[in-house]
Amino acid sequence: MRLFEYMGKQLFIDFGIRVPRGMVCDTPKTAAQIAQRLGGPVMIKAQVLSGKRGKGGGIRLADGPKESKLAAEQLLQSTVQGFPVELLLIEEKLAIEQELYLSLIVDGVSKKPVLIASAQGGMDIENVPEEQIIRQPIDVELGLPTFLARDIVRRLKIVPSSPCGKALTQVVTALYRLFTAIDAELVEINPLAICGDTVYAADAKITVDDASLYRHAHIPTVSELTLGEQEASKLGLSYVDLDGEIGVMANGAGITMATLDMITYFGSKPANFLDIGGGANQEATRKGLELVLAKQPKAVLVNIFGGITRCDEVAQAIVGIRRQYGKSIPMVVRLAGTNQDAGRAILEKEAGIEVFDLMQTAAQRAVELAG
Amino acid sequence: MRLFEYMGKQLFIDFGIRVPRGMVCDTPKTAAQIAQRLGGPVMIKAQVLSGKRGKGGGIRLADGPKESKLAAEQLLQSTVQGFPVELLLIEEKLAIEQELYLSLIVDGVSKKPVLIASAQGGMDIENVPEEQIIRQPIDVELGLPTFLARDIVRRLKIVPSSPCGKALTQVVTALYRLFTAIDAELVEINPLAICGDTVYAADAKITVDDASLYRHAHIPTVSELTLGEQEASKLGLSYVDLDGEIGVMANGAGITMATLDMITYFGSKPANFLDIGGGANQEATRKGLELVLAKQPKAVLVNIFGGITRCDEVAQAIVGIRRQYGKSIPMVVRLAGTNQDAGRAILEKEAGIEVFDLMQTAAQRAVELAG
Amino acid sequence: MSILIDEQTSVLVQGITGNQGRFHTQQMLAYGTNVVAGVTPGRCGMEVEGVPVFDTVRAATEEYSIDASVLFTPAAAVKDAALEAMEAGIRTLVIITEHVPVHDCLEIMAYADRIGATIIGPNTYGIVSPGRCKIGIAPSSIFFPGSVGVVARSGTLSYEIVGNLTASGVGQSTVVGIGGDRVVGQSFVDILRLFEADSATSVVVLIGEIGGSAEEEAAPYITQMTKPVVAYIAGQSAPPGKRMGHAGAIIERGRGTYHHKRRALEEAGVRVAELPSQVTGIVQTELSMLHADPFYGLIWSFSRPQQ
Amino acid sequence: MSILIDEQTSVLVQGITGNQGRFHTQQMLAYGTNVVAGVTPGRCGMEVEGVPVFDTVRAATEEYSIDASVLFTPAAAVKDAALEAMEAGIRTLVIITEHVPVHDCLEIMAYADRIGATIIGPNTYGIVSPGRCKIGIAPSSIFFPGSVGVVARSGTLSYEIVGNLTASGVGQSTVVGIGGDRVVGQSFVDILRLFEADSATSVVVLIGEIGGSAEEEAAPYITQMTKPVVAYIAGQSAPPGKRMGHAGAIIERGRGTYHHKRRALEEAGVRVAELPSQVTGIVQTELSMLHADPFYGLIWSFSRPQQ
Repeated sequence: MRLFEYMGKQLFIDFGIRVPRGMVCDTPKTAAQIAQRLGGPVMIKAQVLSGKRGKGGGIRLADGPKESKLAAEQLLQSTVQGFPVELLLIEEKLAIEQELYLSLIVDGVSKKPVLIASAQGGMDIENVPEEQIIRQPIDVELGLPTFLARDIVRRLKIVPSSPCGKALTQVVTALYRLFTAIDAELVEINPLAICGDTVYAADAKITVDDASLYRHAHIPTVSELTLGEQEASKLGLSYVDLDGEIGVMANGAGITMATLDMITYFGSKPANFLDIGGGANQEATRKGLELVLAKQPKAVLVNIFGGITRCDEVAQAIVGIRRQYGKSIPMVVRLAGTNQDAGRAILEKEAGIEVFDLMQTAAQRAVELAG
Repeated sequence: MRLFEYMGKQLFIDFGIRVPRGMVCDTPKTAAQIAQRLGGPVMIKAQVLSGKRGKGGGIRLADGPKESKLAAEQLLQSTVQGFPVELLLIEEKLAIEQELYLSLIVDGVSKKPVLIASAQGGMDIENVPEEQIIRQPIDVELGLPTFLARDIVRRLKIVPSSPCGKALTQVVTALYRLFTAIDAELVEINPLAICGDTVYAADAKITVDDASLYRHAHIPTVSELTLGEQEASKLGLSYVDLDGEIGVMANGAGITMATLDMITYFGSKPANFLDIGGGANQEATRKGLELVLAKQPKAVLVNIFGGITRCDEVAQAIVGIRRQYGKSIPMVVRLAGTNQDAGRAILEKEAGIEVFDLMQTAAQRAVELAG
Repeated sequence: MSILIDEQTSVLVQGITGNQGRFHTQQMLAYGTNVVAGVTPGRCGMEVEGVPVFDTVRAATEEYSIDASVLFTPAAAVKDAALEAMEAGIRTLVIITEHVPVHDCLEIMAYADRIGATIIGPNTYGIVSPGRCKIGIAPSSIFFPGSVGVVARSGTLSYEIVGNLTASGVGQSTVVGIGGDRVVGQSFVDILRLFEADSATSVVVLIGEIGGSAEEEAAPYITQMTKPVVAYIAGQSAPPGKRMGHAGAIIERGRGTYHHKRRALEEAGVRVAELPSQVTGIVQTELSMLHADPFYGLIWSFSRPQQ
Repeated sequence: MSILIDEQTSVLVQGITGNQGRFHTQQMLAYGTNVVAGVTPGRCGMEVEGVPVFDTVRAATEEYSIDASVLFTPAAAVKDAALEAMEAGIRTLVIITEHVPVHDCLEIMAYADRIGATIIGPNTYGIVSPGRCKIGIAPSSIFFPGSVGVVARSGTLSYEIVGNLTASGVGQSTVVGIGGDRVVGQSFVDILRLFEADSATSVVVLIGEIGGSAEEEAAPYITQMTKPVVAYIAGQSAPPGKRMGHAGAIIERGRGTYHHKRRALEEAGVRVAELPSQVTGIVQTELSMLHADPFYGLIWSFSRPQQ
């Protein structure tokens, strides 16, 4: 789950990392009031989850309340990289001397957190030359002790015992504490702004591990899902909207992707897909299928390899749907694995739906019907 | 630093370990009031640092306010194992079904904390048969996770998932958290009392590592030192009162002990000793020597092997003392190591004190003079 | 022969009294797996399908010698259960549970590395050595003994491809699901190394997917292997940046794309199938070439020439 | 030859700019120790006695290959400094600092065990290999090269006994202070093992004291040694339960008493001196017996017969 900048900055404050003075608002009038209170020039930052917010026009500089009001008005009516702007963060403009990059991510290859830092911040870290990027794997049993933070500061070419170096050392250790405390997959500060002896997190990008949310009741919920995706999520399923012709239901991420690949291979495109995972019951499957049909695809391809999932339950769900929606949208079903014969019998006898043994022939048939 | 029972119990409460309801007091009248408020029979427990408090008569059972007042009166006028009773803890009497033993200590051999537990608590753990004692070394990088606590409960022959087993599991993990949080050398609950489904720490014995006290400002200070020992401690020296004839000053624990051994070997006994450690300055040394002399020993033996400690500084301190106190108490000095010739010159010329090269001859001379 | 497990492997089931634990214990026993004990705190004294249940892992290891443990434990308790198994001396763990918090996985893996334990998963269907031993939740019927080693991230896609192999008479030496999460115990390389050393395996199938860089990391090792590797990578047409249910399937930073993975594997001499249904045919070709290759089995120290 | 250190050993001084660090760096250099670098955060670019100072250990190891580090760091910073040295790859640490919190020591030792580092101390005077290398704070003048290995808990008592040995013309191969705290990196056994394997050592002096059980733990190993061990144990007349300045000198639970230790060592074939001044005489006897023993040096695999 990704957090908005202002939420991330609140967490930074909680862990002792300095951020610019500022407040959030959702009207131009309040924007002006905040700018008044902050005094001087301010940054007006659209609170959207897009990665390229600056390039997308989501950040404005304004000099005083009047300009702030105008900029806020414009931003609140705009979209940034497709995201409508609903909330703004108004912040004091910092007198930045140097912009650094600092992040911690969970790395699957080393099976460790990795700290990434660079003396060249403020731009996409992908574009910084490899030799100017510090990558420090963290031993979780040791954590990120002061000595390591100090050495990272040194490698950033800042004297660790200078006032600024000390502040930076504290930011590094605090960021690791935050990273572990909130079960983050990513915490990123870019730019980490040096202003004299003080260091500010000028931006905040945080992704919290969804699987850990049950133990972080205090972290606000941010949903990036469309309505259909949200509904599927409530049922414990994954649904994704796409823009082709064939609706897809399958079980498991790998086979779902392979199904999309097959449809593409045979010349069509998926309209959406629903991954019912392992062990979804008949009722959830039926409701999921409703989501797939709601997009009015030209055909639906159901591809089930039953392990925990039982083919007869899937068949019952399809029969239920067919009764409800009629035959307007053609359905192609492939069943294999647990109770496949019972499933086939139900579908062929009760709904007259042809059942395929092989994924490939089913996909070919679906493309034919949608064509 | 050892803590009084009531202090330990306060820490237990802070870490979620249940203790009997109770309060401390220092007058019989308040004791009666507390007993009144608790209702029913109460335990009146002298707050002294003796290990054998029960056997020493420091714990009384009283039935109601009147009896409590009487018992408190008696206890407050008594001593337990030599410790005068100044404070009492009045507690509800528990209906105990089983008494367990549970402790965590720092073990120098394994270089790990070791958890010690036994289903036979309430008595000296030394007297419990070895095979009924559980010793579990703790991997500090892993800590004491729930699974380990649960297994310890099982080995205590209590079902870990029973209400009482769950309560015990929590006590075990909480005790480890407390142990590390306060830098304890020892935390001991004996008895750990099972009363139905509830588990109470019926006693609390805690020793906090002296070297860590700088980071535990919230832990109350308890001093077990005599006045002389306290004064030495303020100077950064160790002083111990004994009951023989010869006052001893040396530098370093090992050589101090060896000096006492020599005095004993040659037939006398030390009156006290002062260990000036490494690098004590002239002023501290002089003040320490005053403590040694204050006991009016029959002779004083100074044994210095100078490393960081400089023999000339020690000699100056002795000369100062000799000027102040005169020659009433004979002094025997052995100097070796850093600046030994300068030290010898000062003592022989300025104070006419004979200086020995060897520890053994100096000790023999001191015993002679005291005899 | 097989890798990781065989008919001797004695297995503990953690979380044996839950629905999944109970059902799959029965399935594993039916497959012939040597399930000797189970653990569910508070269920000591019970039996599940004749398997005795203990309160703690140590209680089980005091009575039985245990080689491997399979975890059906709820996600929030997996870290404690995995550490418990390792602390009690068990050196192979199969963690079936999905949605285990990733920081818990980091701790599990750090401890496993320290003491030298092998973790399969989390979020895996487990390991199957056809005809010998099954640890996990894979449907028993699709497997058949043979000489093809299979390693995969995804479960149902494994079933799909293994089912095709079996339907065409191509048996498997061992099938390993390394797990679908971002942080899992074994990499493709770790398992490939075992297959390379396993005398019963002659061809290896690697089933990858977009996201992460596990496939790219495997490529340099594959160039050193003597055995042919056939791959399928799912997600060629997946929308970039969309969540695919697996955290690992989020495309990150250019690396992890289908084409990047495919190129890396092909450059290492791997034949990559376009569709899952093509894997069997390629494997059959490789198998027939092996039997025609007069040097096969003799020149272990040389890398296999690219096809 | 010597144990742990020799003239090749390159040494880092952590806390080099403090009073103690500065003074003993000068003393170590004067002794011939190969001190190559120092660390004090914030003092990068300085020099102490010609030795360059760095901000962090890694900054020093980037420029110099470093074998051992000696710590004069304040007690509250020792944990961080010791972990820093080990994390940077240094595998021998001598921690001079006293009053290091014992839980910090537990963490230092756990990490050292995990990565295979050797910790001497804390609360030690260090290691001296006479004529070759001195790491620590021992007074240089009392040492003389020879064949007697010395291992001790206490500092000044070591100086006393080593001073006596030297005064009588009995030189030392290496002198090691394991440290006076309850939790130290090396036990008597660890050091005895090194002396047993060291060709330059022919007799070992063990200087123990009451409290703890380090001497008792050493006894079983001594029975397996081929080299004679001579011991002195301080504290025969110390008051029980009184604090002696060393936490280790608090008598606990019957174990750790003078008589317990003495009996354990004597039963292992150790000759225990009554007084420190008697150690030299016993060592001289042992040395002369060695030269008269026709089997010495030949029967390494048999334990030495008791005297």
